[in-house]
Amino acid sequence: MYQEVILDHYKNPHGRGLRDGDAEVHHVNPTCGDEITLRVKYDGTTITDVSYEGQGCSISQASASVLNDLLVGKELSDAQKIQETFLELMQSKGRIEPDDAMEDVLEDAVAFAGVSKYPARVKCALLSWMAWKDATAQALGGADAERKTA
Amino acid sequence: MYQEVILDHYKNPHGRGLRDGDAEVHHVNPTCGDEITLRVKYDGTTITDVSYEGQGCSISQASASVLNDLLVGKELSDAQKIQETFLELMQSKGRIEPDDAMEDVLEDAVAFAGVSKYPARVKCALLSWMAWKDATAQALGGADAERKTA
Amino acid sequence: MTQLPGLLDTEAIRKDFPILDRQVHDGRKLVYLDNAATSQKPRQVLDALSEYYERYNANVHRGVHVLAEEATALYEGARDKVAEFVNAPSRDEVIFTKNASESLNLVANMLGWADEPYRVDRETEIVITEMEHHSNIVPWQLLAQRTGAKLKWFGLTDDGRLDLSNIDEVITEKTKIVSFVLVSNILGTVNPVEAIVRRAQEVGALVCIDASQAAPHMPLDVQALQADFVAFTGHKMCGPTGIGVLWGRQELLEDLPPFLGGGEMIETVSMHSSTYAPAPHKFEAGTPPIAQAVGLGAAIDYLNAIGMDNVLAHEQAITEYAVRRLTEVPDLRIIGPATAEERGAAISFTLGDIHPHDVGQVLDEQGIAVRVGHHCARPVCLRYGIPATTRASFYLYSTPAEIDALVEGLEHVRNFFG
Amino acid sequence: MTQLPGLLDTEAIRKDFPILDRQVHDGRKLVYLDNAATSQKPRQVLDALSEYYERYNANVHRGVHVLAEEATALYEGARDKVAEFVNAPSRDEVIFTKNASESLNLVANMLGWADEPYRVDRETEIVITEMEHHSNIVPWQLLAQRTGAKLKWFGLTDDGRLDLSNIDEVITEKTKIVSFVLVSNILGTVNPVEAIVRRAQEVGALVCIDASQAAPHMPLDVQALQADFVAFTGHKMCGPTGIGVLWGRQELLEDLPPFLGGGEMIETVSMHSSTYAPAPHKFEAGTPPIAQAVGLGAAIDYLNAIGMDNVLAHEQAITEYAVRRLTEVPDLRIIGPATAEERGAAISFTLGDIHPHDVGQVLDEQGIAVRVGHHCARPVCLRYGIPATTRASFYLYSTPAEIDALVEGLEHVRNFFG
Ligand SMILES: Cc1ncc(COP(=O)(O)O)c(C=O)c1O
Ligand SMILES: Cc1ncc(COP(=O)(O)O)c(C=O)c1O
Repeated sequence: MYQEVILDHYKNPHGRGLRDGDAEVHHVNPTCGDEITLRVKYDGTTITDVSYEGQGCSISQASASVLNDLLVGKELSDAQKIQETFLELMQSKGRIEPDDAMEDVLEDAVAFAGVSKYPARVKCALLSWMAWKDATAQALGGADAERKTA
Repeated sequence: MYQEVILDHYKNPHGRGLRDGDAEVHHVNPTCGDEITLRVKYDGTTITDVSYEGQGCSISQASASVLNDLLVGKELSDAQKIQETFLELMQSKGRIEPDDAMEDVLEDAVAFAGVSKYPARVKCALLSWMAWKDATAQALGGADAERKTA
Repeated sequence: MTQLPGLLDTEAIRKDFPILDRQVHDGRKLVYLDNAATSQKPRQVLDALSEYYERYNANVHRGVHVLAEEATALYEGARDKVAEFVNAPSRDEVIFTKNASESLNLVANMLGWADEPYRVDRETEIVITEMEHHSNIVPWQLLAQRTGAKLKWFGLTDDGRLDLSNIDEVITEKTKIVSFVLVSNILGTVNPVEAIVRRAQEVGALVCIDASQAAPHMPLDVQALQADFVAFTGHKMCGPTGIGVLWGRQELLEDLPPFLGGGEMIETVSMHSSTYAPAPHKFEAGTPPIAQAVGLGAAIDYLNAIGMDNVLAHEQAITEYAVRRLTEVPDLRIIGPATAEERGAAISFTLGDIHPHDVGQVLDEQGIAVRVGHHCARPVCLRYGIPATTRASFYLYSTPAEIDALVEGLEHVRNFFG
Repeated sequence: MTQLPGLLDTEAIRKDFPILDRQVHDGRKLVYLDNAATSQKPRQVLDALSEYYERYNANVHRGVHVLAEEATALYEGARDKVAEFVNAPSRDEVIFTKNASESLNLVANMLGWADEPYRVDRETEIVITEMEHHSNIVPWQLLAQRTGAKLKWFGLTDDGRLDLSNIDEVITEKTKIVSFVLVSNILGTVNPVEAIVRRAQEVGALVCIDASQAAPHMPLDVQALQADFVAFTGHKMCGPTGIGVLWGRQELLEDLPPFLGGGEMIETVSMHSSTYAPAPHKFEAGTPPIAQAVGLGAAIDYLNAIGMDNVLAHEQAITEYAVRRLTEVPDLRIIGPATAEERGAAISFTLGDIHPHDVGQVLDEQGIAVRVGHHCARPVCLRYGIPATTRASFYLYSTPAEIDALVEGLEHVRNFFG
């Protein structure tokens, strides 16, 4: 499950650190204590920055770094599609073998396919993505702004 | 376990019916609903009567009949010895094979030896004996007069 | 051999149950007619237990090692099987307990500690029936004592059915919860759920159904029942001892407070306060009965392979035959419905004035296992003015020949004490 | 192979545990170091379970047929074994529950519903410690919330021991109950029972001891402990899941009210009121975990045959070796006592800033099963400012070679994330 790509992102996280943003959320994974504080900055519906600080396992840290890579600069609707595809992959219990189409969408994030076989770790991989979704809802004014990652 | 002697006492109980007494108790066996109302009559420390009414299985009914046979006319101290011997036999889990000495004390009551192998039935056999002990304590003024058969 | 329409292939089925080969009292074949107390277990369930312990055993949840992942998958897989078995809308509505009694106590305690609108307190009423198992009486008596709520109940008709004639006085606007048995373990009566649920819904009361004697014997559909809680127990349905189930409606489980506190049921704990995991985990404190859940899952697989409709048809045929044959025994009085309509596979009776203990003991000497006593439903004995009953109860492996043996055995009992 | 004084013949013992032969991740030998979460089960226990179900299975108590008598004798025989194992003055002081969590909740609820002098209410205080398992925290938090009592606790020293310096302020005349762990499942600390019990007795408080991590690993003598209640759990001591024990002093069990209501725990029931059976039955509502009690009895036979003194000596040798070897691993910090004195066979540690999840996962890939997380003792992690730990925990079948494998595995983890 520890693909080279994941280890690289873990050791050299992209975009780490808290910068100016439109909304900030703090999410924790109560079963293992992983934590993330994440801010989003929008220009209209374009994501201009996702900045974050956190502690946790390599999976949760690398996942935040990949998220930053993938989402910054994207239109909200594209980002949502990426997020949904990643969620689908992570909930697949190892049953999805990413194809080219999926790789086009997820890029480095396909490396997490192996993690989906480990139910205890799926939440780690999703932590930053859930935080991003939540922060976006707050920034742009949406529904479930209050929800924590269960 | 159903010795002829037991069946005889069940079908033709000795001394059944409530007569005049110095004390009356009512005991129930909550696990099976066996009940007995029992009175004792003393002349000093001589048992002049044990009368009873009740409902229950053949074992509890026959045991009351045997008790009446054995105890009426006895001195309290002799009766207590009989009661203790019977208790010992019933708690033996089938491990006591009554010898002549025991038979001298218990007479017909040795027929209950087989019952001691059946934990669920031991309480039936003891119901009237516990009631007698309790009634005696009340009649002659003793300790645990209030206790019910557990 | 007696052939009845609807019978299962008991010859094949009995091969799955090692204990049914047992001989008792020096070579008598065991005739096991005490299924309402507990059922026997098929090889398939015993194998699932052994396999669990020999290959997968680990504590569940939170583990990152192989065994922990596998044990968790097996345990949660058992929850899926139970959810499907009772047609639950969501697997998260299935709570594992240690037995039906704990399930029923769980409901009573949730309501005792709940906030409005669920809270049971001195202004409110609890409704049960006179034919409940002690496990569906005592928890409500305790709750009533401890909260000041009033406990009310439906009485029984002479032929062993619920007397619902005064339903509007029994279930009122003050009623918070109506808890009743789907199939009585002593009378065999199958109760009219719909009439009770309709009235409960009218007044906004919750409904809890004790399905301990239903789940083993007939298809169970919690959505069709329209109840809020349904409780049952594993050991009566081919499963191991030590496992019970409470199904509850999701929004209720979300709103209601926890009962037992401890590991596994928390979200986060500090010395000052704790928050709780979502249901079902909120109600499963401590290491759950893991192997037992897995065993129950295997029991459900076993029952599904036969088909619950077929189990029901078999038992109806057996029960009808048993009612017919027992009615022929002189001095025998059935306590409960005297026909096979709307009744389950447990038949209680008295035999003249021979005490049930004696009936049971003499049957036992012939290898026939029945239960005698008040069957944890003493108010029923009080209602019918009897100290106890003898109860024969059947399951998917029961045969007409066993009924015949029972009837012969009863003749012997009559001669013996005659 | 490393030879240490006091080691058991693990080669022979391991043959009794089928799962220890298992291979994981394509042919890696399983190194099971998650014994504080749950132990593995010897063949003897699995055989006892199968034999119970294949020959004796019936519901216990009240039955007059052979199987019911035999099942009852086996179940009650298991109670005798437990009573002897913990040196209980009376077998009637042994209550079977489903796990240690239920045992602890039982104590909390008995005290919440008790009359004076036991009653916990807003005038009174409850004392626990900062190193408790959630199962010995949450029940008391719930009790405190529901009664208004004040919850207090002992803190921890930097080296992982109880800070009893303020014992006279923590345990006061208002204290009704002091509940604490004998051996911590996260720190491994063995706590000084005597000092705490002495102070509790001074103020007339009851004492409840959570012996979940003690009963499996050392001789346990409830009389020597001088506690009022002792709780432990079967699955950590070679027994099945689904069975726990609460030992309680007889006069307390007589005086205190029941918790769960239902079948088996009653003396007599009418619709209007019920009376309760004497202890232990008063606290055992419903069909008990019969097979699981029998299995626990077999586990106790197994442990007794080896001898609890010998189990203790083995684990002390293993723990000493493990502490020594682990201390050699760079960046490894033991959370808890850093020596083998007064500590049990569970060792928690951190490894640089590599997250425990990653440590556990990479060890797992090598076949080594450890537990990672807060081990249901989150306040300990808060106290030491860490999100989680990695925990290796040993049992009577653990070998020095397994410690060596762990240490090698940790080297690999360091290189992997280095
Ligand atoms: C110290 C301690 N107390 C209580 C428990 C709870 O035991 P169970 O989960 O079996 O209820 C555990 C184990 O998880 C423990 O280690
Ligand atoms: C109708 C009914 N309810 C509840 C129970 C209690 O089940 P358990 O003893 O498994 O808790 C039983 C069985 O004993 C029962 O027959």
